[in-house]
Amino acid sequence: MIAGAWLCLWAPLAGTVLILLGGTRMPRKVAAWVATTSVFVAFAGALWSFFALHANADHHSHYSALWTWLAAGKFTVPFEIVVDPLSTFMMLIVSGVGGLIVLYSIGYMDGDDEERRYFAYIAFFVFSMLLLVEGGNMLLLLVGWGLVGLSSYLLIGFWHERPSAVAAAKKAFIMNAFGDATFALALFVLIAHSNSLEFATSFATASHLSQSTVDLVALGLLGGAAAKSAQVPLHTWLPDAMEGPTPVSALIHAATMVTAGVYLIARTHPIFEDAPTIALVAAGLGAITLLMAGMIALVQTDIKRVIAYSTMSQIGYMFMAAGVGAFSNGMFHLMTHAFFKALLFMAAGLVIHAVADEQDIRKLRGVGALMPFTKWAFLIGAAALVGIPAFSGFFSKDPILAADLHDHWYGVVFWACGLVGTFLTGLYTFRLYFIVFPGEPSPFVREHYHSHHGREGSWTMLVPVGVLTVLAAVAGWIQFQPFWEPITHWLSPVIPTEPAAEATNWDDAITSVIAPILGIAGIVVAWLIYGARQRLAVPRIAWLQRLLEHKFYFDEAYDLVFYKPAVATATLWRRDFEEPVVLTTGSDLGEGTLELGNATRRMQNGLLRTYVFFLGAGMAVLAVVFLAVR
Amino acid sequence: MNASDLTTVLICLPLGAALLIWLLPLSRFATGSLAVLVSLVEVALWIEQAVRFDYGARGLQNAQQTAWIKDLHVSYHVGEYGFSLFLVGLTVVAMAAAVGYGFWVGRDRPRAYFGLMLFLTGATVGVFVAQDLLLFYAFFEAMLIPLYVLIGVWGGPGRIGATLKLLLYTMSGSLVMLAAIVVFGLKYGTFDLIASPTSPSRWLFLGFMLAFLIKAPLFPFHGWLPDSYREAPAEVTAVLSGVIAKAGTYGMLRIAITKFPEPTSFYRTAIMALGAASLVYGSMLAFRQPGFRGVVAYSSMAASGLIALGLFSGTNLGYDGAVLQMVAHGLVSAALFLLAGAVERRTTTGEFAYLGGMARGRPALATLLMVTGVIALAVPGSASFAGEFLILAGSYQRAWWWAVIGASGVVLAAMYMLRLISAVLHEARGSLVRDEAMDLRPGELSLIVPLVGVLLALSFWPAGISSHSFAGDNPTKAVREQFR
Amino acid sequence: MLAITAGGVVVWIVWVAAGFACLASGVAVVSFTNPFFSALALIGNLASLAVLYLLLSAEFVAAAQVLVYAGAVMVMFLFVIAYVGPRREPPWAGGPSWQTLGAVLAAGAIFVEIVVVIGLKAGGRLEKSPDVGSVFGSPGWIGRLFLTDHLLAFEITSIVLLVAAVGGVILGSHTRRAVRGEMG
Amino acid sequence: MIPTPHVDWFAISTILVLLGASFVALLSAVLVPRSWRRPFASSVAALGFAGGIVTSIWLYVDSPDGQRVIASSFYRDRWTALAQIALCAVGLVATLVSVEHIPGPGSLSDPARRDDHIAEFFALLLAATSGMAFLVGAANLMTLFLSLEWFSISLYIMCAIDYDLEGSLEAGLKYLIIGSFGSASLLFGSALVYGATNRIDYAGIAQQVDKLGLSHDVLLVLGLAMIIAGLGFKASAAPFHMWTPDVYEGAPTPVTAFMASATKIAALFLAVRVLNTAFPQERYLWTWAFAGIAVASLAIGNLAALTQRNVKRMLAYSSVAQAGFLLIGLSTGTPLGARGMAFYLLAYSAAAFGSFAVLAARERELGEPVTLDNLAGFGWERPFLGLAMWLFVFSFAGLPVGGGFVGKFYVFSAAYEHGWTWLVIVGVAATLVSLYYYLAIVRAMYMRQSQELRVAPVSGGSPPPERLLNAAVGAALVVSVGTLFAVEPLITLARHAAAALPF
Amino acid sequence: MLGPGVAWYLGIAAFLFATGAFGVLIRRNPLIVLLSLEIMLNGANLALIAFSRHAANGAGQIFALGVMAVAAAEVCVGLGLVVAINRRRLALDVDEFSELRG
Repeated sequence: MIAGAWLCLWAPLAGTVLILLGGTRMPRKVAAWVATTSVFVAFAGALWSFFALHANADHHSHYSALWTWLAAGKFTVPFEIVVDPLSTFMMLIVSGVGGLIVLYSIGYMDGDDEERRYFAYIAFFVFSMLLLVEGGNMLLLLVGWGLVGLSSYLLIGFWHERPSAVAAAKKAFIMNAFGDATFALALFVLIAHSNSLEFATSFATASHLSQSTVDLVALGLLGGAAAKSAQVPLHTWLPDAMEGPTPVSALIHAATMVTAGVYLIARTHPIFEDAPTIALVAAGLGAITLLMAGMIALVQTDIKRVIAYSTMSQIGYMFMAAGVGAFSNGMFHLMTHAFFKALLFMAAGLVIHAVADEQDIRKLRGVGALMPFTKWAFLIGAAALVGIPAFSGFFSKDPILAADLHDHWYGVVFWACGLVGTFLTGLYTFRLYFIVFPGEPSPFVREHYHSHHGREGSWTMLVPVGVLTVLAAVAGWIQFQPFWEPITHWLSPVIPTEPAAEATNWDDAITSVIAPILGIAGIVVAWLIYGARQRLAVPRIAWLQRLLEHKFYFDEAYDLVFYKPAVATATLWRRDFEEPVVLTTGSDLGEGTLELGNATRRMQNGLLRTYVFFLGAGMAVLAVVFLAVR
Repeated sequence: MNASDLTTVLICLPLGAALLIWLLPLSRFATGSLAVLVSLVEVALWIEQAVRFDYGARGLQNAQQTAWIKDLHVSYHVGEYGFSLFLVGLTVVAMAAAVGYGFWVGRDRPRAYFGLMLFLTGATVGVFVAQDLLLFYAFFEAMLIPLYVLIGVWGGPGRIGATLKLLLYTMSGSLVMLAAIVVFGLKYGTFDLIASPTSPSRWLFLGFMLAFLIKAPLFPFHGWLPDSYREAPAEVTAVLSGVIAKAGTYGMLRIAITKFPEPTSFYRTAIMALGAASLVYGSMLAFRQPGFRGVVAYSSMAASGLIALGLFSGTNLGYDGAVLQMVAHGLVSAALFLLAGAVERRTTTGEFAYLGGMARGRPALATLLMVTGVIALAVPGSASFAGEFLILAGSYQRAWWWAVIGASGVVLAAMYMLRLISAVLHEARGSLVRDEAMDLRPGELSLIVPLVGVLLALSFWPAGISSHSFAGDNPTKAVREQFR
Repeated sequence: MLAITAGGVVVWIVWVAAGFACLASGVAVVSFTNPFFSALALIGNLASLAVLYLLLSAEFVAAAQVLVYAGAVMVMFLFVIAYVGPRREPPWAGGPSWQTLGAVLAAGAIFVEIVVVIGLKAGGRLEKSPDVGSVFGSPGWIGRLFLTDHLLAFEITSIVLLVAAVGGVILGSHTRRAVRGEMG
Repeated sequence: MIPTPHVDWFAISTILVLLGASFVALLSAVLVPRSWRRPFASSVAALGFAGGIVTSIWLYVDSPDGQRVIASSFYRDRWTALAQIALCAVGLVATLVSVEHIPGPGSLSDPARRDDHIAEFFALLLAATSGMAFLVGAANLMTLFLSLEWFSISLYIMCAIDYDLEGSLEAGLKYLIIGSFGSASLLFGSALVYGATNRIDYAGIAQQVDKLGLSHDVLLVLGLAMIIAGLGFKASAAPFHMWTPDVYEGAPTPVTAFMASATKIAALFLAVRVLNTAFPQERYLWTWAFAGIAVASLAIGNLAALTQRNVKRMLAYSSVAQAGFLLIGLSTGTPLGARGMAFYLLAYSAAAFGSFAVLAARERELGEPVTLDNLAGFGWERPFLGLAMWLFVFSFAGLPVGGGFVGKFYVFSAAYEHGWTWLVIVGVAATLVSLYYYLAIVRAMYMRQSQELRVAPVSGGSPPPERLLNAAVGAALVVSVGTLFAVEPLITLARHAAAALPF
Repeated sequence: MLGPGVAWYLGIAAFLFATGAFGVLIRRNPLIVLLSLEIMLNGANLALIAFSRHAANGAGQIFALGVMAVAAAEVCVGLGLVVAINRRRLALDVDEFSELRG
């Protein structure tokens, strides 16, 4: 199994290197296929290690180190990977969905003159993501963590002539850098106390630490998780990240990277269990995020941004789950979400690709008439997202709410938030659907729509969409609490659900009744407002609208609190300290000395008698002194 | 020839070659290729040494000692420890790249130019292997002589002022050090770094530190830095920030900390504060610099601050991280300045206002600058990340706030480095970026790619340095034993 | 002892006369406006000094003083002054005023110091000098010294004079040369 | 029958050789036809100096334990011999330079008359050197004074040898008058010392002071003060230095080079001997006095040099500053200080001579005084001379390319060993200041393009071939750089030489 | 010895020396400056001879004779210079010689 895992890790990197070395000599198509194959090879490796691990269920985590990556005195960090249910689970999702999306991008990126670079990046991303999930100790986890941030930066800014894209990329990277920093600080604490970053030892140490210390560690980790998963208050980068190519949004900012935060919490759950307060903070953040994102999504007019906000809110659900200790539920939702959110993005991508890269939903009206396949795929994805029974979202979202319900009073609050979120989900998702797909195509669409040889897109694009459609529809049936829970069982050795989060049948039942109803209610409202014949007008609440359009003024706040002051300080230091003080002090001293020199030279006035005078005077003084001190 | 002779050869070969080049009336091409050859031989010799080196053993290796001034117990005493070996490696590699660059660019007055570059190589190697205070000082000063002329003759328009600043600043530090050396040597009856005992004198400690603080440089002793880095020819700046500046931090480790344990602990907080200040201040100013070189210049000041932070944290992690960071940052800034030179040659400017959009159609430049840049901002997984991580982990063990400040430095690094990258490569094409401005030529690639290659290799195996710098990888113990 | 011999009185009178002449002529040399007169005053000065030397029982030196100095050197002086032509120059003129003041101070300081020192000393051993035989200071005695104890000094003196002569020849030798533009 | 003292001819052989050569050269002025005078006289001088070197080396080897000879008025010991070696070497290179550079550029209207006084010049050069060679061995105040005048008078004349140039005349006149004033004070000081102790020989003075308990006796102390003034004048140390820049600037450059190096050697070797031999009881006084004088020289010399444009003058001031460094060694009054100073003198005199020689070359090329402005591009036009100048000034500055580095290190060590850390600090600060103008010279030579020259070289770009001058500069360069490496042997020489002194 | 003690002679010597120095300091005519130097030397000579008398040894007198020779030499060179100056039609005024300064 280890071999499989290593294969899974190295294959994408090999792809990257190959493309880099090939450079411009390598034809674009070849580069594309190299990347795709490499990722599918990774998927094969993932499957291999999955089945191997499945075969011997006796002990569940296998570590394998190749060399000592970093060492200082007693503190050593091997370059090692871990193969256990959790990592294999993630490996499958990452490489599987990743493979599909890379395949999809072959068609999507076709014709872009920097195609090679794109595929190199994306293969590199898959490598980093796999390193993240396979990393056998905290530091390698952090390394993968940072590298996915890097590749996300690279891919967001892929169209580097667009200032907005570059800005978005920088924003994403810097926010994640902040996350990395807090993450690292958490690690420093662990090193200071255990001089090791092995998972086991770290967790063992954490349990012995003082409450405040372990809280600190957990907080650091949470900071990293929140930044990576775009949770409030570190979420503002995600919507902007939509500047990147759509497959990138699908892969990185929907399916895999952004969910890494959930993985991190799950992976380091012993620490969070030792720091219950912080765990609750995580859940709370999730709750706030899912509401906030849902509301903001309501007023977005960019098709991708709507989906991006929905991603935020879905990850909010996962955080809630992880926060209260229902880790496996969180992971399950992570999986289904990966399917249907990727699906949604790629469907949207089909539309965008077909309609001259237009993303404004108000222009895209009635595109469904021209793209039925896309329409249906999107519809199914939307249904799964909203959690219509029998669709995957239904099976994965409701248990999270149920798990909340059985917790203390705040559990009920979370539960309520989750339900409201479901309503919002229905509302914004189908607002999007009703605006874009049904009805007569708008003149803009008619004008700009161009089909790909009479099809809605090249087969490389359609096939992945099809596959994901199927998955989005049926993948949920894998696990149906409380009746059958293979995933929970599979993961339980690594991330056992906390007893507090064990949902009773009653919880499941009531949630499973209420949540779909609310979701459908949302859909209905959406239909009433945005449907073909609009029965309801959009409620006009000016302040609320402004609030939502400004996304609760987070960007403005950051600009005001961090960016502007930083720039101001830097400028101030430069203008008022560096240049006048540091850079000139030396030369000022020099000037002074030179003046002294001139004064000395004036003494040398060329008059012989002056010289003699100095000689005589010197002698006299010397004599006086001698006679005085003799 | 045994490894001990190699140490001397590493010093004398370039000096001799310099003399030869000055004397022989060779053609431009012959001169250049001879210089390149010599610097490559240096690299080869170093590899030979690195292979033979016993990383587990305690004490000095490849040592040689001959009397120089008997009646004051001064001797020509050279030798290597793990960390000095790596710094020597850094020197020869970076110098080779720099010499190659000079050859590629075709500097005028080749004989003088290459002679001085080789002289600089020898002197710098000498600094890292000298085991006698006066010898150390001699090499420490000898580095300045070629630098002065290299910058003053082949530098930019403001070179005169820059060289003057450079010399007067650094000399004011090192002359104080000379006084300290005299006092130290006569007080303890020997100038030998191994034989001499530790000293409790705080004044002497400060005397030494001043020189190193200016050389590194640390805030607020960096007045010379911006001008010199801006005016010097690209490859000289590369060496200056990549290698020469490391002499300062090396001195802190080899002399200040080792020979003055009590003063070190007394002034620890103060100097760590300086380090932190340099880190934050340098990063902030780098963030507002209008040009390529300005950013890298202040960023290397920040790096020096970080290294000082690690060294004076006095922890295993700190020491190892500091050494690793010295090497990594040396290579990074060398590569970055060479790239800056490449950009300047194509656009006649380093000002961001006129740059931009160079990535389009220049894949090699884009890739190399991007890779170096992200390594420079210590993206996790890179060698410089490993160094920073160790340093901050070490300084956390001293007190948590050091680590916090350091971490903030990491974020700032991301800010200014990304600003640089996108200002040069991305967004709309700058007014001075012409279409015919070419991608990196093979000549330049053959210089920069090796540097980046070494960096990537280090990124895959930072332990190669961090765990081989000190005997038994126990820095604190080694320092306590004064590397005996 | 109070017994003052006639010789003592004579010596005293001579000393006072010579000393006064000496001082006066010295001052005169410095303060005459005309170098010619200064030179003459110097001759007087040298003569009076010769007298003092005699009183100090240094006959040979006194003789040499008169011959070498008053004879040779001063003649040379007068020749040059005649050659150059006497130019009048008021002693106190020229130069920054502080300079004159400084001059007075410096010279005064030297003088005072020496006198003070001698005064201090006079309290000690200086006022009583041993008696010396009549041979003391006689030419023969000097010559013997020159050939024994101070042989080397004697030789050097001649070399110094030779060098000076060469110098005089080089500098004074009258060659017609076009005066050329300044340098330096 | 007069019992003449036994004369140890070997002890004064160097002096005699030089004098002999001097006389031959002098005779050649009248016996040898003009066209042959220059080659003849110069080769005589060269031979004389070479002979002097040989004899003085021999003397060094042959007199391990010092004694006084010839009616105990001359020291035959290694201190004398070492100084004589150095002096003769300087004389030799001075000869080489003078062959092509006396008379200086612009001094003569018609080249036909260039050889007028050349023979006399070499005679004087030899005479001056032999006077110095005597001075360093003088054993009593009389021989001291006489030999001092001996070489001073020669120097007065040599300064004024280009008497068609007002500068040269002015230099001669100033040097003569101030010099006479200085030696007059030295003389009066000697008189006072003689009066205090009834003796004029150094050793005797010390004995008397011991015997009669005269330490801190007023006459003695006053005499000492005046003698120190006289010596300080010769070593051109502040505040007795005022003549130095003017005379150095006005004098023909080869003479300047000779004075800058030889006079310092003579004066300082003498000073060390006389102070330690005759006034050991007053050590407290004169150590502090010289410490003060050293500080003054460092301050004034360096500061005044900072803003000079005229390079010759700048180097003159730098020699004042260097005197300050040398006096640090002297002022400690310890063996370490003495040998440190001796070593530093070797390095210094090489660099000083060399730098002035290079200036001579440039002056001739330009036909006008060398300034920082018209030095532009020199380093590239005359690579060898440029490199040499570069190394000389960096050696002055104490950078590790010449013996100046080790010399400074030595005198600082001596100062610290004497317990004067403050003096080390002062020296360090002075070095820093000095750096500014030394760098200015290098900057002018290399970093300014010759297009910036205000005046184009008279000799149309292609400089005259100056093999002898190059040889001299080369020799100076070898010594200047060699002293950085061959410290041990030289210090051993110096130590043995200093062993002759009563410490 | 007859007459006043050595101290009185020394007084005169000191006065001469100081007077000479004073002359050198204030006079501008090189000839008179040279004369003043002569006076200084004579002052020293007187001191030497007085001390020689006091010490009853001849060193002082020999010294004095040497000094006379030296004085003659200096005068010789000095006058040579004066002549040369005069031949250059330059003013016989030491203050005029301030080309070299600064």
